Amino acid sequence: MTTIPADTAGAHDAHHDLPYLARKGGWATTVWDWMTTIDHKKIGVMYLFAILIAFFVGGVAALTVRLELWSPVQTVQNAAGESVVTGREIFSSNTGYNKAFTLHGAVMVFLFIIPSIPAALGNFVLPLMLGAKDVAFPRLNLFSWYVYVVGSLFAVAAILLGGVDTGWTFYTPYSVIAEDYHRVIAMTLAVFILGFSSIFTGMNFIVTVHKLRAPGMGWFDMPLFVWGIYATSIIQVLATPVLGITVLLLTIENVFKIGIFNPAYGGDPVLYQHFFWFYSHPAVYIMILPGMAIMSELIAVHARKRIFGYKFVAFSSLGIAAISFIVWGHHMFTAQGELASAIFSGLTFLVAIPSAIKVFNWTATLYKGSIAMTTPMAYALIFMFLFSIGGLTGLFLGSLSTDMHLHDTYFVVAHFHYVMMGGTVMALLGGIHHWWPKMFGKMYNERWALVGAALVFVGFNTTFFTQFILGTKGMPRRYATYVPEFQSLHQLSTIGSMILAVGFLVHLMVFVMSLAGGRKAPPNPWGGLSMEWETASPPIEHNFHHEPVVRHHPYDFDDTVPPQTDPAEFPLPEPAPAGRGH
Amino acid sequence: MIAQGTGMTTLAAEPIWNVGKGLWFGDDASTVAPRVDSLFMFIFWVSTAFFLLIVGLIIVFVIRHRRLPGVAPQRSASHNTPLELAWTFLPMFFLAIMFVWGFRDYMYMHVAPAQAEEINLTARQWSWLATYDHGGSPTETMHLVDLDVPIIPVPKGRPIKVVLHSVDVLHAFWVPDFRVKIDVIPNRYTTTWFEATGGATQFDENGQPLPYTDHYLFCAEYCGNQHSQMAAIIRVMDEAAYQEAKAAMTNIWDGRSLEEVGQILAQRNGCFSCHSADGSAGTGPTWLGIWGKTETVRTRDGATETVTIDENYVRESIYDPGAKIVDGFANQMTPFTSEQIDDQELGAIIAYIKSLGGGSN
Amino acid sequence: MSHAEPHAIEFEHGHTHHVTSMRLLNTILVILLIFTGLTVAVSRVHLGESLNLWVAVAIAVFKASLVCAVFMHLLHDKAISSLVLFFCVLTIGFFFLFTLIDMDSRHMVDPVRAAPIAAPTIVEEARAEAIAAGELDPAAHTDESHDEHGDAGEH
Amino acid sequence: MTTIPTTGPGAGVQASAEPWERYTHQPHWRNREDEFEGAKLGMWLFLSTELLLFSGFFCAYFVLRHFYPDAFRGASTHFLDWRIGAINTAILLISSWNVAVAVRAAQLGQKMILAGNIFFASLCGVAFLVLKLALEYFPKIQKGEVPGAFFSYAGGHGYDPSPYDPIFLSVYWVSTATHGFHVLVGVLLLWWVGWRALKGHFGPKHYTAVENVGLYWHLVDLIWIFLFPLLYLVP
Repeated sequence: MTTIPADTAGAHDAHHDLPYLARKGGWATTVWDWMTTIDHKKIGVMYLFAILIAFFVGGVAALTVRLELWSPVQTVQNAAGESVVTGREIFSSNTGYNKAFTLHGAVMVFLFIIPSIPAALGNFVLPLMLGAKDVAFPRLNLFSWYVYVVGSLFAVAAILLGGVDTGWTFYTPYSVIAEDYHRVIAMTLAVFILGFSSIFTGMNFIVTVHKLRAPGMGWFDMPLFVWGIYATSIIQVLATPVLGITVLLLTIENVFKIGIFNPAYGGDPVLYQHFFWFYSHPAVYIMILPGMAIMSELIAVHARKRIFGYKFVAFSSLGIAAISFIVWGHHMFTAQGELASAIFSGLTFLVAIPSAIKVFNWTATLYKGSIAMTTPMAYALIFMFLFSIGGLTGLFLGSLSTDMHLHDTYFVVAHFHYVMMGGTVMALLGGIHHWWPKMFGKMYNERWALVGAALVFVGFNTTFFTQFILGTKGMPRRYATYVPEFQSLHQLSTIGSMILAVGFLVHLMVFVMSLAGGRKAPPNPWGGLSMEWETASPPIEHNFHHEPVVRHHPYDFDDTVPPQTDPAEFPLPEPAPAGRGH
Repeated sequence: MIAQGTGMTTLAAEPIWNVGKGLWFGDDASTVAPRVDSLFMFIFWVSTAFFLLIVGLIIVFVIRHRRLPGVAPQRSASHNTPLELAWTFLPMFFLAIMFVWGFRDYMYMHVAPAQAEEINLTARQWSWLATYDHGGSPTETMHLVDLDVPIIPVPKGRPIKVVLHSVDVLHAFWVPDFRVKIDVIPNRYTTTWFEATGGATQFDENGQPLPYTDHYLFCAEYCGNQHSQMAAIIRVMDEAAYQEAKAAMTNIWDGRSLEEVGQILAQRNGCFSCHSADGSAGTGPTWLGIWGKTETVRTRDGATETVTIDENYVRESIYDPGAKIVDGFANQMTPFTSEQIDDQELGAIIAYIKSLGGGSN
Repeated sequence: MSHAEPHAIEFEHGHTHHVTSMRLLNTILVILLIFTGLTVAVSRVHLGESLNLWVAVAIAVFKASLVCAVFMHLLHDKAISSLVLFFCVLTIGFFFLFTLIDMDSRHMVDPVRAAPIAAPTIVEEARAEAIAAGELDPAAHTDESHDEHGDAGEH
Repeated sequence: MTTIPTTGPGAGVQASAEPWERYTHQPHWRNREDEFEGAKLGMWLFLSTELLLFSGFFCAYFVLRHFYPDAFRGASTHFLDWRIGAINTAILLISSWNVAVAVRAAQLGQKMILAGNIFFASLCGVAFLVLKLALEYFPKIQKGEVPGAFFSYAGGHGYDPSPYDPIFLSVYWVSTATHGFHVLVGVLLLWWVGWRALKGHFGPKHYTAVENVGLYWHLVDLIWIFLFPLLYLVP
């Protein structure tokens, strides 16, 4: 393949050698520059701020939900013999609670987790890792950010109009017979629009990976982060359109009162569930695969060890992506026919295999490593702990007879929080700390970040492990009130959520302190080998002064001095005895 | 609140992996429950073993191979194909066991024995209406949290097939103590079955053993505003008591006044999940003192009218609730058909509402 | 314009792009039109509920493959384009297959679970309501007053 | 997607040359071939999302037809005129051929043949929409042959509408309306390409937009190839 030297564009590019964060003039000019930028790094940073705002909104809703569940509702007779409702904490009716959990679910899923790692960190890191100047379609990239913003505005509109109480799954017929259907329409349109943002990002990354790898970078020279994001993008492109048509049909059902899903007009409500989960199960992997992708980077760099079984890890990403399309029915074991349930249950167990492969390989990578207890490494370990629980509890839900008991209980709630939050959010936090010096050119306070990580770990387990027990003992999900037997476990869970919130606030403080007065970051603080560490921190506008050429494997820690580091800080092992190289 | 049970039923030859079951499960009160629990505990111990293995290795590695300044890491193999193939295929063995075991018990849950007695269960927002083979429905209720819920008697030691149907949105039938769950769908029937064993003995407030055991029936599929109040009690009793309870349902008109029958019917049809009889606020207007009141209502085309709450209005509001909605309330009620509440029953309900007092009439 | 039929053009640095011949394009168009006629003709013949459907789908798949292969250049394109289409179709296949398996197997264990039971009476009710509210005038919507193509597709 | 740079290495070509001869590539690509292939891969990915979007309609169609075969047969024969569908199929097939010829013309540098075929194809698209609106949508709305609760067709000519008819009409309306929207977008894209073709933007060295808009137009055709027999020809 022919390559054109990086300086083709000529001398007028000199200002592109400045850090991408450099201001372009006055306040207004800078804002305009950011709003119209097609630089993948700036778009990544804009996504990062957008998803953090969404996380805050969703988090507040979650805390509200937990506070409401501090006590069951009880009516007692007061002295005058009247019935009095006691124990209601926040909401005067169930509807308030129902809206809060719907808001929490919808915001966290559609506005936060799905765009979080691919759109924010992926946008920033992926082209750098490939040695590319930008993503394949930079303008489409900016457009997808605006699509995200417009979609979010629809969601905000739905909230401001009074909120939606359908649950984030919008199950028919409840979502098509509600009297407040105009808000449901606003919310489903938001999901529809956000889907396009997701599709565009996915398309962009696939083409970038195919066409913009640095010269000399074969498929198996790519960092595993790129493999993970690539697999994610495939799912985004192939699954999201079905969500699009689902919510579009839902909107049409609400507006024109037609009958595809609504049984009152001859439709089939279970058909809606097939449509919905055909997207939303793969979407689970849109959420977790990027987390796994980050994990491989964190483990390898902070343990200074080549990822054990690189190809197994790479192919397991594709394997997960492929299998994710044919297991959606395990969300419907209580609703669908026996034959379909049996098929889906069998296929569901298959998806456990590639996930297990990844965990085993990460564990093996730690062997004989040089493990630094940095915050990214701490989050990698937290991820392995929590994701293992999340993954293993999936077995209870994939198995038909146990799922009949556990379906739609707090066991499910705990399971997917262990995967989504214990997996994806922990990986995201680790990834943000890992690339923070690269993104903003500042170091953060390691000690306080570790305190935050410890609080998050303790708070998370307190919040969600109790919910496994609540579920098996008989607590259904989405209950505003509950029988008093469950109160103590619910209270424990609520206390945990408070600890969790404090942990996140500590992290927020660490980030703000870093931006305000952090030590200037070296180009390669962790001794990483992938290409993003070869450029400055923060990177220059065009990423690299000269088009980089691949000279070593991204995980070849045994034989490569990390670029731009002091060799004394990252000593290499003894040279391999002759004939024993890899 | 259901009386607390004590102790576990003694089961012959518990499998070894059932150790620790008490942490996870409450009572088991059906023939399928021990099967589900047994698989659950099997998966639990297999998972725990894998989990401890991984976490143990991680802890050992993190301590032994921690980074020391100036110390170079050791070399190690970049891959080991036999090892990787082993941990790819070894888990499949356990997964296959779980799948087959789960599928076997799932089919057991779904194929009702031919001699099973059928109970029809109709779900609506937000109540359960059980109809027995003789056409009767439960009349007894129990106060649960903030609502009176029906008590559905079932016999001990005999299979019961439940045929479920919803008149509005999705619901799910779940009896945690039976480990039985099935979705209730508006456009088709679903079925499940159980054979109640009763589980541990329950006691009344004075510590006396009860002749029956009570088990929660929850709606497990989110169905709207009062999803969490959509509950019932399944009461497991011996055959004689069951037959007696069934017989008591047959003619609710015998020996009862019109108002009393109306109250039973209102309870049965789930009216009280939205309309209180004591003046407290709900999804719908309270019935206390409503009779004869003049209310401002919204008609379907958005106009505002005033109506007097009389027989005509009540009748219309049962068969076509959306026609005139009292101001300040949402149109959330699913209409009843004249098969669900016939003229005679309507008269009883009207009599009951009248009896709750109000202005004129 | 030359009458020579080039099979390829040079795009850049030795990369050539295939040029489809006019003869092939014309042939494909004719085949497509013929098969459109054929699918209409077949639908006139009653082969039974599912067979008619399968034949119609098969003809449509054949026509679609021609469009993809020639008009959309998959025949001479890089393999990746065909691969994208292949995975897309595969995904759709799984979507249809499993959904239809569920829809057509509910009755297997218990026949009572089979068919949709709720006749869409609400359509009738909604119409009655709309008529009562004066939004609809059923008399104005019969073929007696609008007679353009009411019998168009009959038999 | 693409711009014509006024500076850079491509500017060295003589001033009389057509814009396509001066085109190089956007700065983040390594060469024109990569850019062309990348754009086409992106387009194919987008097309696959479109196919998946429409697959929802087809899935709903198969499921509902499985539930209500008689209603589908009755409603299809009574409410839809296969002749309009067949004419529209032919129109789209011919326009697809035009677009394929246009790509060929772009490759061979035949500017007027390129523009002519593009505009003819867009006219076909307009004809498709006009036929659809004038002969199907408007009369149907007038007669109340609309889906769901607004269905108010009271029958005639010996046809007694069944309560299941609106289900077929639901599928018909949502799928053809979505398809019609795609035709509309396609027509606008064809105009954009035709206008740029007239300005000389496309030739053997640069015809990315012709190729990609062409692919999109073929996809619109492809979907109609399936919609026509399934909706209009239920025996």
